[in-house]
Amino acid sequence: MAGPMKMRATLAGGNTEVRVLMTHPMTTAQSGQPLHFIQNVTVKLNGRAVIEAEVSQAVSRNPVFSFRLKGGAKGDKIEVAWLDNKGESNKIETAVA
Amino acid sequence: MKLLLLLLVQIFPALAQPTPKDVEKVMQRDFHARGQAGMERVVQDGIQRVCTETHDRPPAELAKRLEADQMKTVAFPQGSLIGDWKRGERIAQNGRGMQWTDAPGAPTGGSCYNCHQLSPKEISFGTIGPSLAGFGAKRGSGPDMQRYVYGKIYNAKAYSLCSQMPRLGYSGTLTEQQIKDLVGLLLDPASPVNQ
Amino acid sequence: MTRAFAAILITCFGFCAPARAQDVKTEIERYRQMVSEGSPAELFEVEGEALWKKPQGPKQAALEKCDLGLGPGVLKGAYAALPRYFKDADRVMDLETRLLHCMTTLQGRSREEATQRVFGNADRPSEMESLSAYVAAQSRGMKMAPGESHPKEKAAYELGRALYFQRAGPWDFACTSCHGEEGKRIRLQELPVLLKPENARSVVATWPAYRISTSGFITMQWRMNNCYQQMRMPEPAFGSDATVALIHFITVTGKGEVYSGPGNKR
Amino acid sequence: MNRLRRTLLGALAALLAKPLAALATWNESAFGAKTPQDALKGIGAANPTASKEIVIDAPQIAENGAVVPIEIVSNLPGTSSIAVVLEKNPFPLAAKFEFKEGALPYLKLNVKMAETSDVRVVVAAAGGRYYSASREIKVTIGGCGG
Repeated sequence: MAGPMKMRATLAGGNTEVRVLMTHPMTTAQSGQPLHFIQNVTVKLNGRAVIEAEVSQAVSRNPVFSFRLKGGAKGDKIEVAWLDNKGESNKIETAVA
Repeated sequence: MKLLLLLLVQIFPALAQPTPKDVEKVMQRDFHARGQAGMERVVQDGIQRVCTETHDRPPAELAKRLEADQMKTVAFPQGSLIGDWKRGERIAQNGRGMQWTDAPGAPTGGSCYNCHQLSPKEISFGTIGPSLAGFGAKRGSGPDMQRYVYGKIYNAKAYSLCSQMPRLGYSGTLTEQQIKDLVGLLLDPASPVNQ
Repeated sequence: MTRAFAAILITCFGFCAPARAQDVKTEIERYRQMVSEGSPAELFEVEGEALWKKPQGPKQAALEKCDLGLGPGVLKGAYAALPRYFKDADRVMDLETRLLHCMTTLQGRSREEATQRVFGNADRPSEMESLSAYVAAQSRGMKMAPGESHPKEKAAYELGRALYFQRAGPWDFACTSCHGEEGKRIRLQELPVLLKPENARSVVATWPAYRISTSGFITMQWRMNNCYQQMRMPEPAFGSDATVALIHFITVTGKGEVYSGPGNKR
Repeated sequence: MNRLRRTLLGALAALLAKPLAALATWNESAFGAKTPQDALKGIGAANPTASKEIVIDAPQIAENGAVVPIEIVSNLPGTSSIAVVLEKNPFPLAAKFEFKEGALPYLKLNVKMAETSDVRVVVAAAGGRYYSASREIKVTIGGCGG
């Protein structure tokens, strides 16, 4: 089972700042453990994809990402989802505060 | 008056400041042996006791006497004391050894960079001890200097009683050859310390 | 971090260019600042909350009724008032010691079982670590005010202070060997002098914490344990009077600071 | 429960379980590249133009290579993607972020660096042109080493 995620989305200077935390081992090929890392991250604003990312095992364990979205209003729905190389996934949704 | 004080201490032992002996007893109760770290390690020797009691500021006379005692523990090898600085650098970088997590008998390090600057190429160095960058270049590498460096690494307390530096030879942490290699690191003109 | 990766880092000495000490200090501070802006510590709080509410042990009870000093189940501000004297146990307890007490009393678990794995790792954090993250977080914004009035609280302070100066072991170390003089560091790590309120305050306000180098969560009991390991001493028992006394001494020295943790450590 | 219904429910459950998997792509050749040049080729950015409009904020020295924070802002008009290449890592390409309408070309992330190295940021801007900027980050060791 995928570990917890946490997200904060706040209005700052007319834009929306998003910070998201993910629980994931992000093991590398060099570690001697089975390769296990997040490959895709998607950010949606009110159901529409605004950021689509591909990442590698070089992203640190328990990934932390910050994004900025244009404008935004209190209550806007932000969703961040990840998918890893083993097909495991998780997502979190929050309203802009 | 003295009796009254003693009585008070008896009634309110909680308010008295524990002596090093009291603390040792607490540790004997609350600590346990693990791996190579046996319970004999919580028992203080005379120097540890004096340094604890005086918060590392022993009276000069006493310090001089005890330092002389410590000097007797240093076994200086014959001949040149300058070993291989390349091995010395690895020993200086290595911070392992003597812990309950370290396998007994595994090669131990000197933890030198934890507290000292040595090779100026290494930017991750500690400052608890003085910088030793350029040590040999400044002080030369003659027999007296070799002896001083060897002795200081073997038993730092022979030179400064309450020094924070471990007695790396006396405690069995480093071998004679390892200490020679460290002497090489500090004194060899080819060592990065002296570049 | 993996061993191979660590080995690569250790070989760095051969390649790292020299740099001025002041630049190094400034850049390391900047590094820490940037890392602390997004701390995975919060992930451990989420785990801790679930554990706090999970029925466990022979009594199949949750810890929700655990009295951390402000009454059964009161979490808000409880960490900021620890360590303190607890009448029911007739001793001073820090957070972890108290949690262990609740595991044995409320949940009916044996001390052996509950302390079998108090320090975890990144792959599997310990129950104690996640719970510490959760409970400590409920004191954010509150002033640290450990108990200081009970005679046993005073005695713990004095014992903690004495332990801080106690030199022993094959390397003759006391806490003061590393944490005794201001402005000193081990490698690049600056060492707070925990005898001084101005040094202890920020420490007390940020523990327990996420540890960057291991991606795990670390607690004050772990800090004491790991310091004694590095001091080449035998192991202090988890939740023992000696460890609680040291934690109490440090917390009292740093009292008054507003709690802002769980923080980030190297 | 009849068989048809069970099959349909099963298919639906599978669909719900992996909504991302169906859509996600991962550029295996670019991420599998072992040199920065091959990684750049893999994302179609073989010869990016140097640009001062890409701002990389990162410490010059990282206390721990396992977590190196990097903050990136692109001031290039029409920025549609930002890629991060860690030049001395065994697999240099660390991430590629695509920004669509509604997202600002800004990103902060933590990466692992095996050793002191240049960090190259490659931006796709208006007209599908690629630009880049780089910055050196030194990786050190900290603590007692024990």
